[in-house]
Amino acid sequence: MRIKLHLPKDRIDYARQLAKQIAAPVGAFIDAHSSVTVERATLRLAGADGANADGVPVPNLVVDQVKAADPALLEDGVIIRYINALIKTGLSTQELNKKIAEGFNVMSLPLGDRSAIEAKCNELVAQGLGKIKDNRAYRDKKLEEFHDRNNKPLLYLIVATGNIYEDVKQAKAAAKQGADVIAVIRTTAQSLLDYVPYGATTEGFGGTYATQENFRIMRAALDEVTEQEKRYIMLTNYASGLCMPEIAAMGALERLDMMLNDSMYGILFRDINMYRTFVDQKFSRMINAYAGIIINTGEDNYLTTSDAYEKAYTVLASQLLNEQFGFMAGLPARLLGLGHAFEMDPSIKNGFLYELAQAQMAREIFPEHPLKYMPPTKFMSGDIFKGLVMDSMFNFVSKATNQGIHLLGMLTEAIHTPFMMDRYIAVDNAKYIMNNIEDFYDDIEFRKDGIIVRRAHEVLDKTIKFLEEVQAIGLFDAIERGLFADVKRPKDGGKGFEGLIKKGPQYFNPFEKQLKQELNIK
Amino acid sequence: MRIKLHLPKDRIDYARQLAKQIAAPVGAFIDAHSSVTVERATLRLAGADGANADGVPVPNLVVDQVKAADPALLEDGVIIRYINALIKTGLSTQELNKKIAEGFNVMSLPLGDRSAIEAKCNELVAQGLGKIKDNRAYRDKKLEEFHDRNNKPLLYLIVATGNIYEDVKQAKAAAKQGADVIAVIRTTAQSLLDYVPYGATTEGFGGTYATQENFRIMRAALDEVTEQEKRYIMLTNYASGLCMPEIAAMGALERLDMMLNDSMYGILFRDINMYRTFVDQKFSRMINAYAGIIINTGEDNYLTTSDAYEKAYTVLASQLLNEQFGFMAGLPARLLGLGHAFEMDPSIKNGFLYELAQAQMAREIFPEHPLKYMPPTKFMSGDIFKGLVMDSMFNFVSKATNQGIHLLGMLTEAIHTPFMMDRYIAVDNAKYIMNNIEDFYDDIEFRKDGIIVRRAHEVLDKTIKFLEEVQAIGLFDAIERGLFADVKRPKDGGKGFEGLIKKGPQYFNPFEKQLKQELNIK
Amino acid sequence: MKLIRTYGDTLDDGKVQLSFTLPVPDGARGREAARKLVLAWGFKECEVVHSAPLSEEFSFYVVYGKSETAIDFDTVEADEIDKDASMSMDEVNEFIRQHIKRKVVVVGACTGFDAHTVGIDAIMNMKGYNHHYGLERYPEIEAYNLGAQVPNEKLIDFAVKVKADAILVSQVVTQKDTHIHNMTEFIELLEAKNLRDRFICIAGGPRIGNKLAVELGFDAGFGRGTYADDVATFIVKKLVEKAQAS
Amino acid sequence: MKLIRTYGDTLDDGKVQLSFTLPVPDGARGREAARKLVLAWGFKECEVVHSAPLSEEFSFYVVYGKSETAIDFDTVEADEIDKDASMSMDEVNEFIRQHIKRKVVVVGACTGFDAHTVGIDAIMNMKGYNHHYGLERYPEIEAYNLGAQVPNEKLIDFAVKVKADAILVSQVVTQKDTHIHNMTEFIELLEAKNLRDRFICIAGGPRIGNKLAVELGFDAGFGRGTYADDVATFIVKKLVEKAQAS
Ligand code: B12
Ligand code: B12
Ligand SMILES: Cc1ncc(COP(=O)(O)O)c(C=O)c1O
Ligand SMILES: Cc1ncc(COP(=O)(O)O)c(C=O)c1O
Repeated sequence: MRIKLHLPKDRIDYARQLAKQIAAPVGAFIDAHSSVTVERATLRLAGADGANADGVPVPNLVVDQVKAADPALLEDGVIIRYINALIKTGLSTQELNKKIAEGFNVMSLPLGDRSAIEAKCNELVAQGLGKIKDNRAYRDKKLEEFHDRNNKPLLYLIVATGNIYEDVKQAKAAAKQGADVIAVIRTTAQSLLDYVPYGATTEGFGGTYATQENFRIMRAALDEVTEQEKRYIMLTNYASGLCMPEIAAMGALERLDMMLNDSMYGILFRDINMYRTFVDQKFSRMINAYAGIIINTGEDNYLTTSDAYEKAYTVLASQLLNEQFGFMAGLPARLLGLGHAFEMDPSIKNGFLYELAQAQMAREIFPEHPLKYMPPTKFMSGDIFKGLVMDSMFNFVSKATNQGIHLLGMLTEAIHTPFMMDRYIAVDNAKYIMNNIEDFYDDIEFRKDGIIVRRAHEVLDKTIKFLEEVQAIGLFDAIERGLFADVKRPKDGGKGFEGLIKKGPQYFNPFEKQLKQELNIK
Repeated sequence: MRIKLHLPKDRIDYARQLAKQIAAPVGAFIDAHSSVTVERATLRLAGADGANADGVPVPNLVVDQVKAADPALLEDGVIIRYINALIKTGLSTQELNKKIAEGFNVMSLPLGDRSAIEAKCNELVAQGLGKIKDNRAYRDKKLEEFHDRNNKPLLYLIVATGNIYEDVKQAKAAAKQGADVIAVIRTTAQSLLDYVPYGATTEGFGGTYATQENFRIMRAALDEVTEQEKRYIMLTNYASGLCMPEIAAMGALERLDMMLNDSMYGILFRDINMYRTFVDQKFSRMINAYAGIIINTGEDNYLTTSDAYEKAYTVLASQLLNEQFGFMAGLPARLLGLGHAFEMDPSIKNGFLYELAQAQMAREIFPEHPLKYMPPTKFMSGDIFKGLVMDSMFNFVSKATNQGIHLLGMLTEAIHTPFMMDRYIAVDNAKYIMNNIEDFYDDIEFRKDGIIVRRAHEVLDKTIKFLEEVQAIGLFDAIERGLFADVKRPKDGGKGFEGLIKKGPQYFNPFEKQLKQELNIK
Repeated sequence: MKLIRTYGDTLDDGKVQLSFTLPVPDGARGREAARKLVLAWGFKECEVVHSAPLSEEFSFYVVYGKSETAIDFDTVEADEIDKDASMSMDEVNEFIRQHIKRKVVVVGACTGFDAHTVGIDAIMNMKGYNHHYGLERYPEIEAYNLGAQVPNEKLIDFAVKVKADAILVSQVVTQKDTHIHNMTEFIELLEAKNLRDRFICIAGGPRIGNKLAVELGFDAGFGRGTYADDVATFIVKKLVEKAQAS
Repeated sequence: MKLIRTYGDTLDDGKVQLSFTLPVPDGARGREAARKLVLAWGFKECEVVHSAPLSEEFSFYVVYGKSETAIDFDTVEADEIDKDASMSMDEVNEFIRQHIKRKVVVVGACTGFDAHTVGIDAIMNMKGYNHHYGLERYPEIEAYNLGAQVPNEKLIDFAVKVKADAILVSQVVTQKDTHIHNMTEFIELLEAKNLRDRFICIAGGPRIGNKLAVELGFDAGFGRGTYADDVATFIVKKLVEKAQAS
């Protein structure tokens, strides 16, 4: 990394320290809680899968059965009941899943011998986490084998047809055109479902359902292209919304490589309860960390609703918080794909310089992180020609500041989800520019007292001020008072609050335990 | 100007010195010669205009009459015969023009009293040059009045419908969209006509005939927009080809503001005789200088036929020669719009850095010159989207190196002469980028030993080597041996050689004399 | 009668730029297919200036066509609520005071699963958009913005509760025609409850045209570049019209 | 039968992007005119996603349309000389040695007022283009490149003089159909002199299609991306074909 902005190291350290202090009390709260989706994610890791005739997934059925028997039982964790049923029925997980889907109630069996359950559970932990470890090893092997074949930054393209089979066609074409990362955009509003749909799906609006089967189908398709193109093609989805940890688990099992995952996005932009979100994000991140999955945080969202110039500091503040929550969940810097976005009003004089300043600032403050840079969206219009040029400036800034993950802008951003040709045009644009300015990053310097340097210093200062304010009142209260993204979220309001679980003294979750141990979480 | 490349001043001085040494002997040749078009230009300045029924212009008729009477008489200059006829017939220039067009032969009158002729001629000199001076004053007044309203660099757009009235529509629209300069592209092959067509024209291929009436029509249209937009809109045409000085004269009379005009373009790219070209270019430049017209030299042409990376030094060499020939004709630096072009193969790694290096180099070597920067043309293809992005990079480099005159690239460059919408897209692209990187030039620096800096040094070195070679053998021989643009031009080959005139001891041309005097030419 | 055609650089030259994808491999046959298709649309000439493979089965084309098709501009009627005629915020308030003489109640939401609130906020929130204040800032208007992902049912119930004069429905996502389904359901629900006449119903969003909205049973539709002034003007004028009609 | 339609992101969704200028002021009526025009071309749906003024009298539109028009891909025949079948330089020379047994003479020029020599140079000069040597480098071919702005008359005279087997005509400028006039004149001149059958006549240039060239009386036309190999292959095969026919 080249230092160009001369940001004072002590100020950066101080900002980081503030973020750590803000996150700490939240961490204590998290450790005392679980949630319905954390329990379901645990079940999934253990092998619970399938759905009943109404489409209610087996993990939901199990949690609902426990809750129906006695809500207080949730505090012990739900996995114990599933393991108990496995032992008592002598069935395989698959057989048991089928039986549950057909109506069998795990609570109909009395709880058996604790040590037998623990032993069985350890077996499943070894199996579940073993599979994830294998996935990770496979990915590492392929990355090693096709080392140096990916673009720098990684070119990230979305598919969003709503139909997994159509998505596959688009994704393969995109990968062949040069994409390194394919993100299957999720259907509108899936984030608010408190379950994960089951099976292959062909009906979605503005995106495709995130289901384990869909993950599998796309993974297989991309593995095919990986071999053809001799370039490991990464797959991305959303460990976000009310089922954050479950999707993380599914992604870990199906070898996804990246996940959209943010510690506060759900609270601020989806009105999901804050306690629930903080609990869920930690478990989901532990899974991601273990699976070697890079998370992509959602700072770009701050800028779609507020001004990118005025509110640049909210991005940096959020990055610092996401980093701390990431560290707390065992994610190393190299899996922290912190987000930011090129969303400045294109009519601003010197807007390019400010974008350059902010992107370079992120680069210098997060030197090892595979920063994820989002393209212009808000100021894209029906003028596709203007839009294409804006995208070219975005491509420029990204390469010129050595970003890690580059989400390609679409000239039709304001019109429709991408057509196949839109993606081609986008890749072509990026490849041309990035090759054409290959060593620009190393070749240019910023004037010491110039606009770019001053802008970065200013944003850092504002961020520190903001974090000081948050630190003073505490994160929960800060969110409640609307300090983030101009929205106020009451502590006990929002979706999914009822799914929060206070862990009891007997809380049983060997998956969590094992993850913490292997990830070296205190 | 900001120094970023640290080019050694003594090397730059040396290169300039070489160019001066190369130009000097050519200057001596020039001063001993005139040409049929120099004579016709002189006639035009004196008021000769109109054409006969076959479309042969009056200035051509007069020169032909003298030549037909006795070719040896040309060495005395032709203007003397026109003035003689004026005096003898007692007609006004207009009346005489009409008479000549109808068949009257100026040689039918015996040469009268020399001193009367001189007096009459001085009267016409005062009138002709006076008109030009007035034009210049008018332009200066408007530039002053609408000072600060033009773009920086000036945005230069072409119109090329072939029909002057259609051109006017396009030009007005272009000016309203933001153009500062309108160039009316000349019809294919006009450069090889040894006369200038007369009157308003509506039929041209790939461009519109350069005629004095067309100049007048367009000038009036642009003056209208100038007032509406409160931005002085400049008009450009081609003082180039076999009628170089005549078009300069017409442009000076009709208040054009820029002229494509190169000391060697005609030789190399149009196979016009070298002696003729050197003689013509000087007289045309004296007129341009007097009229305050910025010349645009044609270095971009070197790169449409040879490689922009390999042959970058030919551009610098030509700029230095054009500069010297310009100085010799009384053009100050601020009227020397030396050309260069963004023509690097877009697939070259770091191509952008090389373009930046070369453009910045031109800026630093020619600090006061309104450099004219040409857009990508050769590597434009039917892929208009890719082309638009290439144009955006061109716009970037131009603003980032503070160029003077920016010829807008068209996304349809490889397809057709510009549509009205193509121009709109081009202006929009340039305005967005140039505003967005407004102070980039001042804000960034290049790494001392970086790719950009090294590239500029390398090009300067190669240029010097090349100029040394040319200087050693002399310019005429160098051209004959194919040192420039890979084409060999025999000294007495090429078009228009027969129109070269060796001045006799009695050579009479008070226009030339007056121009030299006012322009302070030795 | 004023016949107009597309224009490249000469009147009636009919030039048009097109780009599209075909589900065939790139190559000479693909380019010829592209040309044939463009001619099938009635273009008189067609030049395929670029083609490129998008994958083994798909290819991309850039084409310039020449069309002789003309339409009579004199018969073209704007399919947009005339925004030039919009009153300013102050004029609207004055109009209400003069002609309606009570507060006008407006309820709005982004309905269905649509979570794009920026558009409806631009119309309703205090702050407004592009220096045009939103309806909340109008002293004579009582505005309720229910936000994102509001079910049609809930929106209607709320409108009934606050005795709304007008309901604003925002729809941004149009993939798979979800906006049409949502808007249709909204009107059908109103009709089922016999409430359609109680409200002025207005739809809006970047892909919503007036014609479409009216076809689906709304009183008007507003597309991109709409400001609160435009909507307010429409509402108050329509209210007076309705009052006069009844 | 394989019916194909344009493709956006789903088979047969028929999506097409268009942009064009209309000679009317920008505004709601202009946008509606644009929509009507696109529908008049047979598109089923049309969204005007952008409009902008180009001047007071002209306006610019970006449009997405949806077309149901299909063509049968199985009936589409490529309108291009098949370059895949082209022999390499060595193969061509070998072919000449085997089948023609004398040097083949080729004359080329950029005709009329056209001065774009880069294209014909790419085909003829030693150096060639994109790592494909030009005809001058072929030992079995005698190539004469007359350069720019050569009158048709002069080109033909020269071809007669050197007993050319093939004449190559390059045409780059197409404005006002000047290439068509030039090419037509060339063939008419040959016919007037009763020389048409003496030569293989080939036209080329970025906007020249095979179909067009053949229609105008040439033996073939070559567009962008042509190499000397392609032209040489065509010439030598055609020569053998002509020899056999006579
Ligand atoms: C910002 C944004 C988001 C934000 C929304 C934040 C928020 N709180 O609103 C976030 C990031 C959350 C988001 C998410 C998604 N988005 Co989004 N988003 C955009 C974006 C970039 C800008 C929209 C915007 O804010 N425009 C600015 C406002 C002011 O303009 P407007 O909405 O047109 O409103 C004006 C007029 O239309 C009118 N108007 C609007 N509503 C109304 C109502 C009435 C009554 C009236 C009178 C007028 C009116 O007045 C307004 C002011 O002039 C667009 C792309 C773009 N550049 O347009 C994509 C876009 C709209 N999103 C899209 C999609 C697909 C999604 C997702 C579904 C993707 C996914 N699967 O995750 C999600 C899901 C959201 C959901 N559940 O609906 C697509 C829609 C494609 C389509 N045509 O169907 C777009 C076009 C991007 C794309 N090309 O794919 N998005
Ligand atoms: C370089 C260039 C010039 C150079 C030419 C230098 C030279 N010595 O050739 C200069 C600067 C002199 C020039 C001038 C003009 N140009 Co010019 N020029 C171009 C440019 C940028 C590139 C052309 C080129 O070299 N292409 C590369 C070669 C290798 O490709 P190619 O020609 O297509 O050739 C290939 C094939 O087509 C084929 N081929 C070509 N000929 C033949 C012949 C045969 C027999 C065969 C088998 C194959 C074949 O094989 C070649 C190799 O694959 C184009 C824009 C563009 N990017 O295409 C404009 C362009 C061609 N020019 C144009 C115009 C209008 C002009 C002028 C008339 C402008 C003016 N009024 O001053 C002048 C006048 C020239 C004249 N009298 O003809 C227009 C033509 C518009 C039209 N469709 O009518 C273009 C498209 C630019 C534009 N958008 O306005 N030009
Ligand atoms: C972290 C995160 N999660 C999810 C989403 C997608 O939206 P939704 O909540 O509708 O799935 C985004 C979009 O930017 C995001 O950044
Ligand atoms: C100096 C000069 N003259 C003239 C021209 C135009 O070409 P023609 O010679 O055909 O007028 C150019 C084109 O680039 C040029 O640079």
